[in-house]
Amino acid sequence: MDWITIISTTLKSAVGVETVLYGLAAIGINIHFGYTGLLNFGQAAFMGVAGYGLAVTVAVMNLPFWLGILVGLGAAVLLAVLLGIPTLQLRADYLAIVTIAAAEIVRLIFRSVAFKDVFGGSDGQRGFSDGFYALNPFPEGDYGFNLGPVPIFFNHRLLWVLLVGWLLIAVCCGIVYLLMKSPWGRVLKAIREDEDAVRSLGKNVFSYKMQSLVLGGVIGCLGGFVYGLAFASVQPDIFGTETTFYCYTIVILGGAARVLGPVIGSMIFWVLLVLVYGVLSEAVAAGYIPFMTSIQVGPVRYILVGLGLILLLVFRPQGIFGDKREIAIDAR
Amino acid sequence: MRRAVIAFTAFLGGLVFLLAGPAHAGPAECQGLKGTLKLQGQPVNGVKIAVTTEGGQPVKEVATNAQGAWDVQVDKPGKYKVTLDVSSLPQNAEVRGGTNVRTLTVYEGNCSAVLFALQPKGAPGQQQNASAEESPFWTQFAQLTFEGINLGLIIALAALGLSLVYGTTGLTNFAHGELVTLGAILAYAFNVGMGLHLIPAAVIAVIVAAALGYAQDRFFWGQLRRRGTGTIAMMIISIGVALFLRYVFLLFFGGQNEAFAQYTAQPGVQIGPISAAPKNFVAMAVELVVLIVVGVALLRTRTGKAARAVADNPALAASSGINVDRVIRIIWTLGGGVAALAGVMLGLSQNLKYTMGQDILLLIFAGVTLGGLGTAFGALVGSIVVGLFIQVSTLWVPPELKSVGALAVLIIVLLVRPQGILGRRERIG
Amino acid sequence: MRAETTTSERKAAALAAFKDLAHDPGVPKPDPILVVDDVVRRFGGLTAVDVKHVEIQRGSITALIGPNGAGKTTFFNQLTGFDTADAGSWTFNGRRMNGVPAHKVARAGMVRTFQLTKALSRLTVMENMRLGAQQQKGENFWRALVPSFWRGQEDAITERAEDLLTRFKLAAKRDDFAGSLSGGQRKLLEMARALMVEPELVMLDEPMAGVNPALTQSLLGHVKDLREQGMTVLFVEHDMDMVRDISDWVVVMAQGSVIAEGPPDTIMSDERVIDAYLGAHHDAPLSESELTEQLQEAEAALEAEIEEETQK
Amino acid sequence: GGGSDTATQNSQSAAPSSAAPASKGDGTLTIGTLLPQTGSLAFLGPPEFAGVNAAIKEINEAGGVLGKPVQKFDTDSGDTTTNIASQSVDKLLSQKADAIIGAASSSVSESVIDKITGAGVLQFSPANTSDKFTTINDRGLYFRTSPPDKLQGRVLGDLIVSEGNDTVAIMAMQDSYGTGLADQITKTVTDGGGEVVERVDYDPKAADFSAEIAKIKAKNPKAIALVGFAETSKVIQELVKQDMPASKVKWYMVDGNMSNTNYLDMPKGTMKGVKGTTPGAASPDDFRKKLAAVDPKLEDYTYAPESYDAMNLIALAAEAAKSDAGADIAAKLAEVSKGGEKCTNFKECVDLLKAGKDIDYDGVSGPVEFNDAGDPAVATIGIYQYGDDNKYPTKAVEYRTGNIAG
Amino acid sequence: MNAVPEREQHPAPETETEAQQDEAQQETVSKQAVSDRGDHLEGAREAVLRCDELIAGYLPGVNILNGADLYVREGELIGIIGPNGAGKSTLLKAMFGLVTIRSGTVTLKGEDITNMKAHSLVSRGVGYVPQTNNVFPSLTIEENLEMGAFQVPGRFKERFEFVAELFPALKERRKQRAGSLSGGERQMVAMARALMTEPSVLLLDEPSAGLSPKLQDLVFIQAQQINKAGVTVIMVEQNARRCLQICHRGYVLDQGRNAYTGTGRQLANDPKVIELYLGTLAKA
Ligand SMILES: Nc1ncnc2c1ncn2[C@@H]1O[C@H](COP(=O)(O)OP(=O)(O)OP(=O)(O)O)[C@@H](O)[C@H]1O
Ligand SMILES: Nc1ncnc2c1ncn2[C@@H]1O[C@H](COP(=O)(O)OP(=O)(O)OP(=O)(O)O)[C@@H](O)[C@H]1O
Ligand SMILES: [Mg+2]
Ligand SMILES: [Mg+2]
Repeated sequence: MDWITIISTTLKSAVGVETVLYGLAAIGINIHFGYTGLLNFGQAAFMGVAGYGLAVTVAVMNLPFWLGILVGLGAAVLLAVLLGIPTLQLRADYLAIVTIAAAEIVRLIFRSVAFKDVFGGSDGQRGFSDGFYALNPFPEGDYGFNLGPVPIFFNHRLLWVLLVGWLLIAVCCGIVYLLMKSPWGRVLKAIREDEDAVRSLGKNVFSYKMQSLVLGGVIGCLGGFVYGLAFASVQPDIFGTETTFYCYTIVILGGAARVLGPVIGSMIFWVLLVLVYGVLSEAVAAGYIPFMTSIQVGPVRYILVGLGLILLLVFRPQGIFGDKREIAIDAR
Repeated sequence: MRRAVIAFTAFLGGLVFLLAGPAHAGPAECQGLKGTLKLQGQPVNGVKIAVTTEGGQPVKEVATNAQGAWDVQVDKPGKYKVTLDVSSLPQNAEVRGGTNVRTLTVYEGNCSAVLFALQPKGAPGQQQNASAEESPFWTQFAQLTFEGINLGLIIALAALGLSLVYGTTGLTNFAHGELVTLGAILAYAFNVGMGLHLIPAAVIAVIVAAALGYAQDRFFWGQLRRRGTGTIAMMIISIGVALFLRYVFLLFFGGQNEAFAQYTAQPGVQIGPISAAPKNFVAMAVELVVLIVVGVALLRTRTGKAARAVADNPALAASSGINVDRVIRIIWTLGGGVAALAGVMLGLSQNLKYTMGQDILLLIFAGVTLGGLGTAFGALVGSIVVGLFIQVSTLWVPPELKSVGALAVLIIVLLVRPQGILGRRERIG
Repeated sequence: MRAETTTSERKAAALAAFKDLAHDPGVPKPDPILVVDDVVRRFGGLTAVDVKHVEIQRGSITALIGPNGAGKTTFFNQLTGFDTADAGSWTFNGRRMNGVPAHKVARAGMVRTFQLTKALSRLTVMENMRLGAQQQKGENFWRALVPSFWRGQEDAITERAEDLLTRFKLAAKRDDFAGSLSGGQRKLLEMARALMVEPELVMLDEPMAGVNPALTQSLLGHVKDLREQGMTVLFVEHDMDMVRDISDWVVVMAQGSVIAEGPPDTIMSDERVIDAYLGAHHDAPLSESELTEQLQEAEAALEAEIEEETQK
Repeated sequence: GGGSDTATQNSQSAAPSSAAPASKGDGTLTIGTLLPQTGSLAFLGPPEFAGVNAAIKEINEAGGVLGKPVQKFDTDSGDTTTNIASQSVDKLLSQKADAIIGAASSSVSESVIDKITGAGVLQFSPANTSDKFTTINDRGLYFRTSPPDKLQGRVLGDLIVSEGNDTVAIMAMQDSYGTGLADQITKTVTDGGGEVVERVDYDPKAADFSAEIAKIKAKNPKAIALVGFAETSKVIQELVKQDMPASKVKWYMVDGNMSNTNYLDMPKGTMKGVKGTTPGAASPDDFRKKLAAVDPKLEDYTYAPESYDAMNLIALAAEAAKSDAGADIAAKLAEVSKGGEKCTNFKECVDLLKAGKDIDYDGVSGPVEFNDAGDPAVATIGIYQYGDDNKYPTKAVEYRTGNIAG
Repeated sequence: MNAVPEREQHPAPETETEAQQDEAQQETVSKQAVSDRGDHLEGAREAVLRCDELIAGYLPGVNILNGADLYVREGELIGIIGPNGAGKSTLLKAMFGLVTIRSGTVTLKGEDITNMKAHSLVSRGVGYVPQTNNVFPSLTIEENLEMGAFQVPGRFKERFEFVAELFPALKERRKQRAGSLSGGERQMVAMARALMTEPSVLLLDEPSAGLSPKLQDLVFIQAQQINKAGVTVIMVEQNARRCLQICHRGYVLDQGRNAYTGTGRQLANDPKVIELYLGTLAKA
């Protein structure tokens, strides 16, 4: 078995692009769900409108890269407002389904043949990331180091994406940290517990929910940018409900309403996915698991990841950073 | 009589080719344009056809032979114009659609077919003809309404199981779609794998799935409840379970579509404006009966009421002498069985695939929510609304976006009635 | 319109204001803070609230009593914007308040508590309290990002909260989650939190139900202090001892409408009120002699029983 | 067999490298596969893997490439709903893959093409159909043996017209494969004098297709072109249900849904007379036997020929370049695919190469001649017809060869 | 939560000033705990239901009950009073199997029922009215009561007539969903629900809270009458005076342990109990 490859890919995935982009989306969800109690199941749509906002502006309309970023951000804010105005009065579980529905609508429109000229149909758009890579300060080449025998190298493009991505994560975590220990964050948490009580204390619940939705949406949309830029393309299906589910999983894994929860959750999630796959496929290739073929590795990986998720949450229902006491309250 | 024989021979042409050796099956030696003229199935002889280049330079002029066929070979690939000489048509014939000119491309080493559809003179032109043949709006509407109810009932059945479990335990079970798939795959295993007829296979599948539902709660969810695992953690665990089950299915069932051994591609019958397969009616009847029986049972029977009591307040239910675990287990058993039945019905009406449950999960959730969370009849009403809107909305939106219609309706209804159609608002203070 | 008066004068002032009033439902008050007209709320066929006219005197403690299901809570819900009335209008400080959303009502200075408590479970008791404070600089998104903007205010709020918590015997629970409080403690928190708002009119929905009597007594002192600070208190309560002790005026509701108004003593001897609400037998608190009598009776009975049993 | 040989080879290989995969060769041709083991295209995985494996088996039996057996690492491409393809590519790159075969989905290929070609590795897709790849910046490292949809669409459209269908409906799966084919069919039919009275693009994941079929039925067409994958069996059920069986309305199918297994459950005669097109000149039968040798459970053969050809072409190009480096292979791919002595399998071709001859590999999926963009330029399309047993025979009714571009 | 006091004999302070109150309370508690233990063992011998040295809590590591003792003899009416957060409700829940007991035992008619599930206690004749969340909000009043009679469905009609007589308001509204009821109406439903089963031991957690004075009296009279009819009643009350008036014996609970025990009258007249727990308001 090629342990070096396994370890190297696993370590790289811990800081890789997927970790970054799911981490960002999960930070957004953490604000929505973890702190405010908004069951927003449409996070993928925020990522989507951002990615497509950028892509369409640059690739279809041939406008500059920075304008694309602004359009993407604007689209995320607009989506939050459009989604929020009618839905924020709904009870949590109803909100969940409405946001899922809205996100699916957004995805289906991106994907549809009718709008193929704009959004590119099921293949999406590409060719909008040059502006970003033009800013890359790293000359072409591979960067990294050897951890003992394990090589950990990224090429200049990836390194640039990762640098920006992790900076974004750091900034977002900093913002979340500052906000959540402020009175503003306190109002959010109170809304999570009981809106009516908060209303009776003179806080404009709707406005706070909206602020939360916009903030989380904008942070989520950064994930959409990272996706688009790292893969130099956007595709509709990545912005489906599956992505949102995974983000929730990540939030809960790390511990809801914890600043670093989503980041650690994302790392765990991707490490789990990559490690399990690496070990399995190598073991099968080496003939250690004679009853399995290499095609079966794919499904078995998910079976094991599913099991891993179950076990993690069975034995640590509050997530990695979560507070057991919080879980004990009102465990219904 | 002779013509019939010729037609028959032509019809069997394919078979001839099949029997012929590879020599016949080689690439056709042809580069040009060709076509066959027929009027009401009979070849038309002696019609003049002129081929020119795109620019108008004449290439060749031919007439159709006894079989109605003509062909023009050209030297260079490229665009050519084909004109049918209307005056050479038989008295009683005309070209459908009116235009007698076709412009098309000839590709290197290939012949392109040219079609001039003929029709008896005096018959309406093709354009009008087509719209005359088109079924009226209401026929389509009726068909789609029927399909909507058909789909809605399947969703409702699946939604019922979800709603029951959600109602009693507060678990948002993202693995419910997989329970639906499980039912279908179990039935498939008994049906195709073991050779039972579908009906007993389905019955056994539902029973086995119900037993598995019981076991799930007994050995898994129930244990988690006992440990005091919160509903949110359970929800994420259910995502894990969904992944687990889905890929177990992929491993053992494979990624392809399958169908049951019986009732596949059952020919439809026409009833008024609706065409439907007999199996649809049986399935709908079964679904409706199950839904109503379960719904009424929840409202009327002691266990049903106990289930609602447990949903409201498990601790108080226990204090009233209700064995909460038992009630939940009954609900899981029922939910598992009903979900499996939904899977069988879905497999019967469509096909089986390892993602079949996952693919309708969103619709299930939409149905449950639209009707009002946790109410049995709400799930029924909500699902049918969802089913109807999916189908009927295609009258106006492209079918690829048909879910958009349903989801948009969901959003709109919830805006007007935030508690769902049959849900009740909660009292404040 | 709030005149600056010295501490002891407040109660006297309130009593003086009520002195010459007629004891009719809907009687006009000299200086009403809240005026309600024709508020109606129906649930299906049930008319839960149908109040013709009521005024609440500024700077007084007014009790709202009435049998269960009389519509008191529903009435509160209408006034504070938590439910929409089918008809009617009301003014607070002369400002029309129909259709004003709940949070604006609270900001206007009219704060209510909930009968079925709404503790913010996964916030600590202290955070619950802090949340009550108004006009917090740190509740603005941008300022929240810079702690130095709101630190000072936060400290002041915390201090005030500590004070209240000590009074409400919750100081020891300061850093516990509110969700872990006992039923009575939640009531206390609910009330303390409402006081953090520093409202002009505080509306308490059965604040003392489930609170230990000894503590109730000390809290009543606090409520009286509130009046002395110029706050108006409107409260619903079924504990007649409390009503008698602190209220300056009592409004009685039954079946949705106000059926009587008056000072506590008068009201409690009102035939209709006794009938509908207080009960014929156990109207007033048992006098000392009655109490001993009853106790002796009970004891005798018990002893007899026990004897019987031991003999068996 | 060769299979187990490769396995043992694999375990010894993949020496740790101190840097990111170099684009220089190391003497061993290392192939990575990035094909769907999971996700919405999971059903395409088995035939594609089988195609590659069958080719590798033959190559190694014929002595390998550059004197060494070909090494192979399999990875999962998933689908676009999850992001695992990029992780898989990372793994392959760190295992020093010289060429990566995949992905099946155009969208997935698009998301990793930068990563693969940026590392100097050859990307070779057996199934991508999106026309974006023709113009994409691939550093000359992207190739495909994908089914030549333009030609296929033309042939099918022509077939439909030549059978006298003047009103045609198209039921196309909504992705680049389906819409691309549908566009081509529409164009050919319209040019040829027919009319496309209804075109429905459907979401393959839709819960059911009754509304789509109802829409088509409303237009009462003479022929229906079904463009899609395995979900076509659902569509057919719906067609039969809504009273448009093959005996009443002519159905035409494409390579994505021409299957000899999917429709067997249906009543006899359901598919009778249905015609469809599939690329490839050779009779699929012999090839299927080859596949059965590597995967006896294989039921579906979609894209197996393309995968097989992809593998053979890479191996031949490596031989021709005398190097296993991605860029070197890429430089020779067009050369071995056209212009020279024709040969149809690795052994034959490699012998010619060793004899110093220029070769023209003609594959199972067609003659495969690459143009400058790395797309195949010529193809052969076979037209098949279903019989009473819901199967189509191994011999085509007709074959058409042509330039894909026109 | 204060630290668990040592189980040592402390000299009781002779005089107390207001400022010393808290401290004094602490000391009295410890003292009482020890002296009570003997009484408890003495009295508990023929008890229907008894708890011995119960330790229980919700969160890991935090005990709410710190060795509470309680016994009730056949046909007795017991009152439990104490400050908010003393653990009264927790004690009832622990007896009834709704809170996990960490150590100590609960015995019902000689049978060890420690940590037994609530529903099996119901079938053993124990009834319980919780303090909060005491109705099924989405069920109608009638269905709520039906749930009360879950184990004896046959007798529903008869029992329903009985409780409807007690609380006529309920009969009128039998089809109304409990979730829309007022606080007091809910309390009635809760009480009525517990009366549906005719339990032999009835645990009431603040049954009078939120009720109008008239109905409060009714509740106390009813509790007394039920008790006279042979039902053993344990009642937690904040309306402490009324409670002590009708109960045979009373317990004062503080910080999860018995602070005082005695007959209702003894407690009601004990100056310390008055000062610390009863207040003087009602006496005036
Ligand atoms: N949402 C509702 N739907 C139907 N009836 C309701 C609703 N809310 C309140 N009611 C009814 O209106 C009446 C008044 O209720 P309200 O809660 O105002 O009473 P209350 O005076 O506060 O009583 P209590 O002293 O018991 O708290 C009650 O009979 C109640 O059942
Ligand atoms: N669910 C819970 N989780 C954690 N702690 C709890 C919980 N319920 C109660 N507590 C704690 O246990 C202690 C005792 O609570 P309990 O409800 O038994 O008090 P009580 O004596 O009934 O008070 P009250 O008279 O206010 O109802 C309190 O300090 C409370 O904080
Ligand atoms: Mg009330
Ligand atoms: Mg209590």
